[in-house]
Amino acid sequence: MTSNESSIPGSARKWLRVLFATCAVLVVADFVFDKHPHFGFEKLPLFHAWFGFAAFAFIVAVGALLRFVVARSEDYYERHNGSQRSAMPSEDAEVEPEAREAEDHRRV
Amino acid sequence: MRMRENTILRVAAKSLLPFFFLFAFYVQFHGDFGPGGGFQAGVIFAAGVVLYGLIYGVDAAKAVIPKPWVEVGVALGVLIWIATGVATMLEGGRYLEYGKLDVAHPVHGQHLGILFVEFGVLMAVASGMTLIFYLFAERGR
Amino acid sequence: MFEAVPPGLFLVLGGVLALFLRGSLRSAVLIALPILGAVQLALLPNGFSMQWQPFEGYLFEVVRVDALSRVFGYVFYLAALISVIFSLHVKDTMQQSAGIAYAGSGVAALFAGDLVTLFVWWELTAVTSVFLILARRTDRATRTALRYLVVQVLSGVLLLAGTLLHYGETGSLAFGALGLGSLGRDLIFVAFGIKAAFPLLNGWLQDAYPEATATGSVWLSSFTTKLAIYALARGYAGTEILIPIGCVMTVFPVFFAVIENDLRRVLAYSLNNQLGFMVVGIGIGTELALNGTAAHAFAHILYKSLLFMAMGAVLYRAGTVKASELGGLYKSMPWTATFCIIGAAAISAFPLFSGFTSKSMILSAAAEGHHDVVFLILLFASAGVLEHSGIKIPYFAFFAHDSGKRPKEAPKNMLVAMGIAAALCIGLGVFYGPLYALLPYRVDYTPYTMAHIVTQLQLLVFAILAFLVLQKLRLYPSERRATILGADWFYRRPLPAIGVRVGIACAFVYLTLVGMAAAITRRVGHVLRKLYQPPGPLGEPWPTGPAALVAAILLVVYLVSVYV
Amino acid sequence: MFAPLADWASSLEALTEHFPVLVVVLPMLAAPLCFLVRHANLARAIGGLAAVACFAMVVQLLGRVLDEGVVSYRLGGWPPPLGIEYRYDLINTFVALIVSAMAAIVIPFGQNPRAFAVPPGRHNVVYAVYALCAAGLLGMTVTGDLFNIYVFLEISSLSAYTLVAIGSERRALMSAFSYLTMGTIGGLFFLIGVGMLYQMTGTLNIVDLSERLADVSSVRTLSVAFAMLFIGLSIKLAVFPLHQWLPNAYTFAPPKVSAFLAATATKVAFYVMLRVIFTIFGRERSFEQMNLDRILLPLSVAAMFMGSIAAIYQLNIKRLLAYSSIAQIGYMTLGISLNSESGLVGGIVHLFNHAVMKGGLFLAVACILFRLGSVKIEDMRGLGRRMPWTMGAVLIFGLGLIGVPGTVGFVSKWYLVVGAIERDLHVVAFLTLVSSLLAVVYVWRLVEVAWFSKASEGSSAQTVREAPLAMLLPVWLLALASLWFGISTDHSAGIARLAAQQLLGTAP
Repeated sequence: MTSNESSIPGSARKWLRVLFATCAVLVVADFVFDKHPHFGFEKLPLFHAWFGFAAFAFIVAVGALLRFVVARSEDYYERHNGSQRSAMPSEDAEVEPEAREAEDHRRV
Repeated sequence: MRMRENTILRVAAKSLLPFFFLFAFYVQFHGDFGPGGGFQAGVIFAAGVVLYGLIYGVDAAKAVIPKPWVEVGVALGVLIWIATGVATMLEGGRYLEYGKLDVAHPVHGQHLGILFVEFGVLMAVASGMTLIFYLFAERGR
Repeated sequence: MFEAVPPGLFLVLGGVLALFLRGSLRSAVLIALPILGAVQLALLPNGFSMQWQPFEGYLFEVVRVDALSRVFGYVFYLAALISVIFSLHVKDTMQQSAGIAYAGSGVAALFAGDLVTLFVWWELTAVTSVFLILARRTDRATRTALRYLVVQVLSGVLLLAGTLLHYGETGSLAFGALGLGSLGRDLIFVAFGIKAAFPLLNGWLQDAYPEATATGSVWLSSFTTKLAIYALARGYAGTEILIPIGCVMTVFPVFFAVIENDLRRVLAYSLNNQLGFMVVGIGIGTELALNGTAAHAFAHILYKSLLFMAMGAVLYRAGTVKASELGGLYKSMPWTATFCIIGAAAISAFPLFSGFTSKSMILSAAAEGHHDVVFLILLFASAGVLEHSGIKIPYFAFFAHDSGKRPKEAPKNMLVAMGIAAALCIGLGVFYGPLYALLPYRVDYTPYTMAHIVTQLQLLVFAILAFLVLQKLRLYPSERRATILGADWFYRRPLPAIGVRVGIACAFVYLTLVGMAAAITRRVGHVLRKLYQPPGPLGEPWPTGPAALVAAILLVVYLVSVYV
Repeated sequence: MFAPLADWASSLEALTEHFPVLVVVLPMLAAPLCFLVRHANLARAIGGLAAVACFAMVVQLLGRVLDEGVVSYRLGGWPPPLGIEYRYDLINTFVALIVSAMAAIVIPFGQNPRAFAVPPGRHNVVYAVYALCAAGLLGMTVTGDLFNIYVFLEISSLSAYTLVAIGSERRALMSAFSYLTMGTIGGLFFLIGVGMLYQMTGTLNIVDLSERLADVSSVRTLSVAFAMLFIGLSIKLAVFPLHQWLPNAYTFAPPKVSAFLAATATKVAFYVMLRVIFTIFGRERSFEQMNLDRILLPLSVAAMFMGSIAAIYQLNIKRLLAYSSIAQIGYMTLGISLNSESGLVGGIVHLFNHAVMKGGLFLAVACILFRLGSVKIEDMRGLGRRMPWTMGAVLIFGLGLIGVPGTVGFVSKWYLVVGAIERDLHVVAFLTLVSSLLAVVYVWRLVEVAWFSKASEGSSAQTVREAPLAMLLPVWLLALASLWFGISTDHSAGIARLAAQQLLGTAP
């Protein structure tokens, strides 16, 4: 499953335009309004804008790397529970979606 | 019951009985001034009944003083004693404050109170003792 | 009459009562309980105190109402009401009863004026809440529930141990400002820290909340951790070490949330991150910061339960909340999607939403205290919040690629509950006056300055831009089925492994001892039975003769003992 | 038109003056009346009314005592050392409250006709004896005259023997006889003690006696008198090892009688013991000269253990409760022997608490016997499902016996342990806690049988119904009381503390 569809539907296109417009307005606003900066770094032009962009990108990048370290297959804990598991087979690990769905309806 | 045939005992007992009861009442009324009172009198009174029962048989005794009377007597005796105390309270005194029974002559009231109370005690004790005798006598049968 | 009952006790008793009720009467009682509670709280003045002195010299302050506990109290009742409505359709009566009793003990803990009372309710929140996980009735949930209970009870035990040490030191049981510096108070700090999900103590949160039932996690998200925040604010306001702890809490969950597949677990990470903001606020400890913490807790409970409700509705209808199995649900669940987006906007602190009016107080407090690094970290974490809660949750659940699932819209009661929460998220963002009026200290703060709005929007909008760019470049990590190891790994994997070896050794020694003890016990039991079981000499009264003799002997013995 | 009302008010006020004596007179009056009416329900109404009225009067008196201090009433208007005086201070008003409350609970509520050997037409006798017993116990409690105590002791004891003997169990008569023998020996010891004191001082009024004893130098006679009184009362109180009359008496008496006697008779004996030790002889003489703690402390600890262990092995629930009572009496006497204020508070408050718990338990047993027809623990399998309210109450009382926080039992154990620690008797404190664990065992036996085991096939435990409301009501009243006084201790432990201070002479 890839992340997104290459063809963007029309309604989404509209929202994209709104977003870009907002970005533009905010860039202009940055120079119009006084920001009452507390710290030196806040005086940098468009500090919050690029900080937000960078932070987001950084988080996603680190997250992607983190996946190599901490991601395990879905039944990781169940698989390694050893004898305990064989005694009590887990119902929830890899059940048919339909079955689980039905079951969840019953329980939830 | 051989005793019933024993004439001497029967006659002696019968002639003694009035003195039993007389003595009982003597002890009862003497209790106002000296040793004596309802408790002792009651026992003596009951002794008379017991003697009669022993000589003439329990049934004969019961014919004279029926068991239900005795039972009621116990309760009534206690009741009289307590009621006297309550009466003094109703007259505005303390519990058993006999003086209040005759407000005009407290000393007379004292006598009256003691008389009632001792009568109640006599009745309760005499009936109680007789009752115990009856109950024991019944058990043997 | 109201004053005679400690706040929260209504709910606990009502929960028990509800077990015996059925149908609409039960629903009415359940809904009435939190409302009744809130009314009672409104009637109690600040400074109200109810004391219990069971023994000379031990004074327990069972109820103590002041501004700080009051603000938490109201939001707890509000959350309880919303959660009740959300779970009205549930047929499993145990869940609602456990939930309302859990909320009640949480409220009662807020108003505990001494540490022993706090401990009692503290433990009761643990005991009642575990049913919300058990109610899932799967094997996996049962094991999770056990782990959860162990950690929660451990927190309670630490609290009790700390309390006793503290009492030994100072002779006081009062729950006021404690501060670190003695073993007792440090233990209490750790006890609070466990429930507040401090770094490395947070495993239970990500472990347990996603395993609860669809409605259970809504209950869970509101009370336990916020109770801990309250307790920290009461006992450790201004404790410096809380600032770095809070910073770590805000940052680290963010990375884990990016790659987590289970959306309710994403919310659990996000919850942890939000707690970080509050912990930082407590650490700064100024009036503005504490106000911010209280306000943020208030707003947070509402939008976090809104998000958990949205995911609960998805779980209920679609049977899963795995990002990899969802997508495109907005077509058939438009209301849920809308409410979810409102919640997402609130947690991301968009202007006009509740997160904005509360979180910016903490940021301003950091700025006023000239904590520049802290400020940057919080700013960074804000971008992180937007990433996982603002975008990931609604995007993967309701939009993204179409999973083809077309579940029905959520049941009415769920929609009503979500609607109330959503309305409050917007309401508190626009009319923040009443909330500010409730805060423990006088508020002299205006959230809506042009500078605030512009900088906040810049941060958020450009972060969204980053998301779009990354998506376009196909750099955004795709959702993938996986288990993400968190702090719970430590006690789920290595600890049991070590435990097994130690356990075998212990078991050997133990069994030997038990064997010996059992043999001795059997022998003793045999003798006792012979002596005491009715025909035995001590199990039956003696005949009158010997009994009277004993009395005579005792008299002699006593008199002799007096004269000798 | 308001004159009659005013009249009423003033006569009511005049009546209030007589409450101190009416507390005894009313049940005494009710007894012969019950006997005379010869109708069970009428007698029940009379006895019940008298008991309830007594309770109300004692409550009023307690208020007065708390406000004004000692309330004294002179019988016949004679001044105290000469005449008899009814004297209410905190400790005996507190005990009178317990006695009258138990009477008010036990007498009016439905008696089980099967429990009595008396033919159905004569049940009025039962109420007469109840009322007489209550009158005797109340008289013992409130009188300020030592000989009067003896008289009332005999009245209450004789009626208690009758109550035990009236039970329909075959062995009731034998156990009543054994009770009578031991009780008479106890009464005799007491009487000898009283006689010696009279011989030395020439007075029988307790207050007067305590003052005159201060000048008495003949230590030897005094010690013997003390020992006589102490042993005599120990028999009445069933202090280990003088308890032999108790298990059978409680076992074979009708359960309601056991409830009444367990909650009142031993309690009043305990009160008289307190009176003798602390008021007449005084703390100093009792403990320093007579070394009371040297004998009472080991006996108390032994009672705690022997009673509890014996309770564990019993097969009959009434016997179990009877042995548990012996252990609980051990806690009470432990409170005396600790010779400290906290200890004494523990003893006194346990007197109250034990009355509530044991009274309630025996009343619950009455429910069980009524429905199940058996009091064997074996037969109670699975009874929890059939009689949830009864067994639920048993559980609550059981928790109290163990001393779980939130129940009355906890409060008394707390004070006892604190008292022991104050006197540096850490071993005793520890043993007190250990003996609580023994209580866990015998309570658990009941719980396990009632809730965790299945009724055996065909047993009547499978089919019985819950006890009737009239029988459950008093049980639950006491169960709620045992919870209420476990949480709100102002009225139990608070009064006990004041009473202890009064007894020790340390009252502020």
